[in-house]
Amino acid sequence: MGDLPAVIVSGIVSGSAYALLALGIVIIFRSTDTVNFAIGDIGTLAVFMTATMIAAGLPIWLGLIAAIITAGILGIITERTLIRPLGHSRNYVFIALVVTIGLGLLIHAGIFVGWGTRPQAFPVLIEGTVKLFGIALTWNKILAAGIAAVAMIAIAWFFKKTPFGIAMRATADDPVAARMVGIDSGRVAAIAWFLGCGIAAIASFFLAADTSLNPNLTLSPLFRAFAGVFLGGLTSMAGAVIGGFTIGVLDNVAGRYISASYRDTMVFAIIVLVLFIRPAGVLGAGRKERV
Amino acid sequence: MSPANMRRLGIVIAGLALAIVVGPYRMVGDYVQFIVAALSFYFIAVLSVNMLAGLCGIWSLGHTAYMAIGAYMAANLTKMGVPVEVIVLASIALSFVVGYILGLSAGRFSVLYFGLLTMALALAGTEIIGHWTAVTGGDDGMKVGKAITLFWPQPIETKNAAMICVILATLAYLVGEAVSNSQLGRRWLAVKGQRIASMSIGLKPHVENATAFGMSSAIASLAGIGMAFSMAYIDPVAFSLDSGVTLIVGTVVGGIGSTLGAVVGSAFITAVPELARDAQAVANFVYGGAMIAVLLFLGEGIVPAIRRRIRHWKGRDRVNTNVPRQAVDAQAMARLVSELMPPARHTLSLNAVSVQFSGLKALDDVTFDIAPGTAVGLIGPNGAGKTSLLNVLSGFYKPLATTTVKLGDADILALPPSGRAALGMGRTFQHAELFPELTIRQMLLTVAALGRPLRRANQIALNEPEAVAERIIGGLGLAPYADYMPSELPFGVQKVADIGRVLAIGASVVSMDEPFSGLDEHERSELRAILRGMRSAGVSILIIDHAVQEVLSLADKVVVLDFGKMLATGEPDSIRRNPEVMKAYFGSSHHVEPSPETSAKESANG
Amino acid sequence: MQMFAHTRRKLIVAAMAACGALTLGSFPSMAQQSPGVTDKEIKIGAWIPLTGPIAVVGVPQKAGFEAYINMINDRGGVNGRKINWIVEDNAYNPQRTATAARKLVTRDEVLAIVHANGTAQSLAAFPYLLEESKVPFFFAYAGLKDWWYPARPDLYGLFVNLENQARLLGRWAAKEGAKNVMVVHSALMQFEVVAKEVIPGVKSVSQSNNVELYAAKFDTQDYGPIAIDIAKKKPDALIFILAQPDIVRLSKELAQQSFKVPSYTYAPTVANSFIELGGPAVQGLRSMSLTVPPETDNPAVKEYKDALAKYFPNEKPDYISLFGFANAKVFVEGLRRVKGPLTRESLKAGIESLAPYDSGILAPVSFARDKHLGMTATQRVQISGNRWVAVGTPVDGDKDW
Amino acid sequence: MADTKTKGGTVAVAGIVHRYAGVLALNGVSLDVQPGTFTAVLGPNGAGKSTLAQILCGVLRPTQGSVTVDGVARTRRSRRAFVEDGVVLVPEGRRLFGQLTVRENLLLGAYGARCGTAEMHRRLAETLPLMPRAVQEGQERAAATLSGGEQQMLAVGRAIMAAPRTIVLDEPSLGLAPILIDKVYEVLGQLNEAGVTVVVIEQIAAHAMRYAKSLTVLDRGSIVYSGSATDDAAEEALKVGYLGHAT
Repeated sequence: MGDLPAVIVSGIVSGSAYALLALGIVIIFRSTDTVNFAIGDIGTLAVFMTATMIAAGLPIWLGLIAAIITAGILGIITERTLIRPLGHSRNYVFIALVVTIGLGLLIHAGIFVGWGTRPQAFPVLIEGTVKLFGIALTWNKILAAGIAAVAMIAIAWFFKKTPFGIAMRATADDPVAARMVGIDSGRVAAIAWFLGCGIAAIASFFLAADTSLNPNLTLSPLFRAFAGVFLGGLTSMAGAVIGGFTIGVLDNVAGRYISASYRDTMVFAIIVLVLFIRPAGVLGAGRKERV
Repeated sequence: MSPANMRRLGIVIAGLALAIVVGPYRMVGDYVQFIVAALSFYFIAVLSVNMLAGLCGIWSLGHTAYMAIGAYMAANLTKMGVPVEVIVLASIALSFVVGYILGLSAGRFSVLYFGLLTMALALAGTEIIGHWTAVTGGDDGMKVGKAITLFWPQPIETKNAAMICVILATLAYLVGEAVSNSQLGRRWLAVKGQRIASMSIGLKPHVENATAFGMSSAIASLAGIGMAFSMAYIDPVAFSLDSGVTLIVGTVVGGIGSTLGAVVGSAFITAVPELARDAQAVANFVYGGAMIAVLLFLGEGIVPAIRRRIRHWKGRDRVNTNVPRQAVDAQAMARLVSELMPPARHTLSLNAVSVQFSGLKALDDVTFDIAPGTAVGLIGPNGAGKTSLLNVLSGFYKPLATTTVKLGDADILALPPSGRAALGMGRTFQHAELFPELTIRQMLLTVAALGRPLRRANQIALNEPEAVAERIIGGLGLAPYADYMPSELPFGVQKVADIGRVLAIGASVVSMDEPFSGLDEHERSELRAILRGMRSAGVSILIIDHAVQEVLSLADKVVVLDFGKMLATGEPDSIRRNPEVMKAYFGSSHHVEPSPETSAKESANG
Repeated sequence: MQMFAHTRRKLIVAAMAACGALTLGSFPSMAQQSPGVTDKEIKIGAWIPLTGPIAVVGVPQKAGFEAYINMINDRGGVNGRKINWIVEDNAYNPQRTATAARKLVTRDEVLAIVHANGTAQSLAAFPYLLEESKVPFFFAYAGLKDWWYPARPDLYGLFVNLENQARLLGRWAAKEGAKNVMVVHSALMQFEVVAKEVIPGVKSVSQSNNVELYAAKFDTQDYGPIAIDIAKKKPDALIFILAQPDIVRLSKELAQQSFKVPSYTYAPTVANSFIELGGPAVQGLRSMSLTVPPETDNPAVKEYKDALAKYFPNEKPDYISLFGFANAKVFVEGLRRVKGPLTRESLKAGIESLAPYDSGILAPVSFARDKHLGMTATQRVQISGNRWVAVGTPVDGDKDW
Repeated sequence: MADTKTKGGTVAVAGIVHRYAGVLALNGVSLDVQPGTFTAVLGPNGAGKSTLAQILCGVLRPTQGSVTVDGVARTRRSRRAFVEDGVVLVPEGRRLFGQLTVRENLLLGAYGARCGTAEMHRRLAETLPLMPRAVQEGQERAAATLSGGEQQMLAVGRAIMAAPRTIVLDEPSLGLAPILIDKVYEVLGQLNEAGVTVVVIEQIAAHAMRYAKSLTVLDRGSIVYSGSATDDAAEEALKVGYLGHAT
């Protein structure tokens, strides 16, 4: 067990992708009651688009910013054209979920047509590795974790300190009251989708640099992100982030000490247990789900 | 033969004919056999998801797990020489039990959470399949032997397994039709539409959900059996989340709550990949696109949308306003009630009713009786605790331990909400809360069937659900509206139908939550007649209403609540003159320091 | 309700009518010598993963085979018949493969299945294909030992079976001095069966050598903890029985941990695109090639490059498409040698008459009545710079070299 | 933005008919609130009071009829436009953002009225002194942890942050002890004296009647009395509205 610190560090680093996706899921759910299953695909599509720009000569770090903005705009378009027209019928929450599943299928098909299914090599922002607790971590992963941390702090600041961020939290708390106070719900929804999908693009970007750019980039990270979301509770942003990192660590610890072929089993078992025993999430206290 | 039976016979004949066509006489090519087989087992699977979503409002993303139960049972039991018929029974039994247990918890969660939970279970299930190599062949899958049947000397060739699929699909179709047109399906729709109102007629929502989930799971396992025999090879991918999503696509596209919708949906999910074989991305484009388009533009799916259009086009969704509702007078009402229920025999006594929410007493020591056959009015300003009291009576709030509520000798508080109907307790709702997916007639039929034991125990002659429903429809003048959905009816009619529901369950002690709210003058006068009729037939009534004047004119006794305490109780006239009551409603300037304006007013009055 | 009952009956009638129409459509429309054969056309089929994690292999595999077929068709086909190779995407899924087999055999009525992909996948199709329908299956891009020993009536292969490759890898590692060999394999049966064959290979050099099998979930995304684990265990050599993308991910994680020992893997990995994706992390990786390198200067490879450039300009010349091209070439050669009317039986005889046949790309192939695996030799190769370079001479998987 | 301290706004509705899913909630209601007045709208539950409050403030759009703010037609405008016109609602049940802090709740009132950060903090400094101690001292507490009376005051404070010219309160006394109700009305009185038009919608007449100068009684969707709050006719109208005609 001597390498436990190393395994934990490595888990935290891989967990940053799950935490980012989880945060995106929660931001979107809180503001528009939509569990967005297409969030990873939107991020991946944006990275595919920017990969084309990078190949054409765009600097890589600008590529990251372009990916965030592209994904954010895709998010806004999705909310406007697919989610808002659903209105708020009785089964809205579930129908919106099914719509995003449909969107995921569409994006997949689109990437297939546009870029094929063969993985493409994707450049990293910084080459090289660094030693920590006796294990090596690539700068790419460290940077990913660092940018994830910065993004999360920025988002926390945005929601805590800016009037618009407070207005978004207010909308999540009580959308009707928010409207009564004069908060523009359409703008809140748009910004939430922009932020949610934008941070998903950060996750996709670094996942691609880590291995390769392919349409299934976020498939298994997304399930881990959902595990994190369930751990933290669907409505808690801090919970989602902590949940995402926790899953990253658990997954690594399980992979290292239990079995490399039972890792998914472990993750799904955690989801089922949490959903059954504590539907509000282990960390999610307070408000129940809005339905 | 009734039209329903004709239809069933038609389905059986069509199913058998199709089974023969795709059977061993080589009447069609292998490919057609296979498409028919795929269509059949997808139909079964979509039907199972569709039924659950349509009748219970429970969405399962994980029904593939039950398909897996059927499929792996087929693969393993066939190896041991077990005939198909036994496999079918065994997997129905196993899936029902597993589904029932999971279904029990459905009520604990919202639709969304339960959907996600079933998804997580399916993912975990795929993992179990992947690792339980001895039984499932692991991630690589396993070969399925040829089906052995009791009715055929040789094992059935893989390609002829289409026959098995068609027969299973026919069975599933019959079960699906039967459930949605029977008491069972109507009960599920009642629970789905109005959970609280369904408990007031004696239904236990968690049991209904569990039964539905169990049945749906059992049906899904049939799809797995069909799939196993016609594929001859099964592996976990067939039961992955992707497949679960495909079933949801089929359900959404075809339209929920419709057997025919399941046919359309399964045809869609079978045909798209077959037609799109040469263009790999097309299937996903069509799936995703169709799913979104249907949800955005049709909402309820193809078949229900078409039905609604037809109904609208034929004008069946609009009540003919030229036929005025025939008014109900008190005598006729009293006759109706006395035919349906015995007079109340026991006093409902509420003793020291106290309810506390996070330290605040919403009700404090409220004590009064409702003598058999009397009407008691409960009034008080907003926030006085009237709703809390009703919730204690209905079983949704747990009062403090000192509280007792008894009907005769029976301890009401010991019973769950659904147990109170059996004692003859009923309630009506402020917003009628009719079951949105049942017509008035269907609702009354359902409730009348649930009220059977109570009427039998009281030796009421009129007890056939159909007869009871007809009598109520006639007695309450609901005939022109009986075949409409609640949303298509004027609110006044809905409220009368809500009273019909209480009559159908056979309640003789009835709590009424704001019966007068939302009614116009004409409707109010009719409601007065109905209430007078009920009372003169011996029904005990608790009227909780803000329409103080109505309560005062109807009730034998009035209880006034204010800030959770009993402010006054007595006959209407004494209440009308009671200064405490005046103060509660209009305030009194005697105890608080008057503002300048009010002082001026007082001096002007003085 | 009455009305809907009526509608429903109508629908059922319509559905039955549609089935009837399909039935008629599925009867042969004109006289034929054999399924899939007309005067103008020969229909053959395959399933290949064109989507999913193995599409990396499937896409070039299809391109190579199809390039040769297109070239032949443009030259007028074989005996005046054009070849129509119908490829179904099976997404590396056994069940979809079973469906694809049915569709190819019954709707398309192919003469044979040629150059389909996947071991477990093809196994899923065997009951229907070989047992019930007796459709010959040539040159799967896969295969286990028991497919060939003894020979099965309708099954022919060019792919050096994976167990033999594994055994060769074990021997190779041990001969290069490894005492403790670790085999990292996907936790799927088809990988596990192969991985186990490394053991006799390693032991054939010295009984005292150790072999450890290490299972990881197929298509694992995060190999971080696994790499840490392996680095702690410090084996002398690593043998990867994994799919291409998994090897790339694991190698990157191992390189990150600065863990570098001789590493070996089997033929499906050998592709230039693999070097591109793997980058520095896969330098020095040893493997075995079923073909000559695509850089070889000989007429056969030149023909391949021309055809690929013409029909699949986006595909860069690479091992996998070259192997596909060679398979098509061997198959067409067998087809040419058919005597008399073209039937499934005469086609098998044509293939069996190739003894030996030199394609200029593969080691010489030879079939016989009781020898249905046409090739057993492989060329050892190693990544050096941006290409695979040959190591030593071809070795035969059936023998210890 | 108009100077709120000197000029009260007016809001008027005419011929309002409103239906919820076919149920008539308001039937031909017309009401003209004069600038700077203190108006009470009273009536039993189900009379349509809340519906009227929401229509006055643009939260609901009436099925029929017109709404004017300061004499300008506003019937089809969004809720936001009403807030910008200075028409602010304190909704029934307060509807605070319970998970947000007291301070954030207050700030949101100003945010909804589109004001800049500096102005927001200036208003905060002005509004806080009107608030009870728990609100002043517990600015970082979650609003949900306040007591009922403090919450109601906070809801009023949130409305004041929007610099209202007309403030509409829907049952501000609901669930409060009489002493706390007085506190709320005291602040409303101060606001009114500062020129803000106040409309209180109440079921319990007691407190409203002490402050209101004009009174409207609503029963079953129609206005049964409209005029001075201090007439005998007003008292009679109230009794009839609540208890029915004395027999």
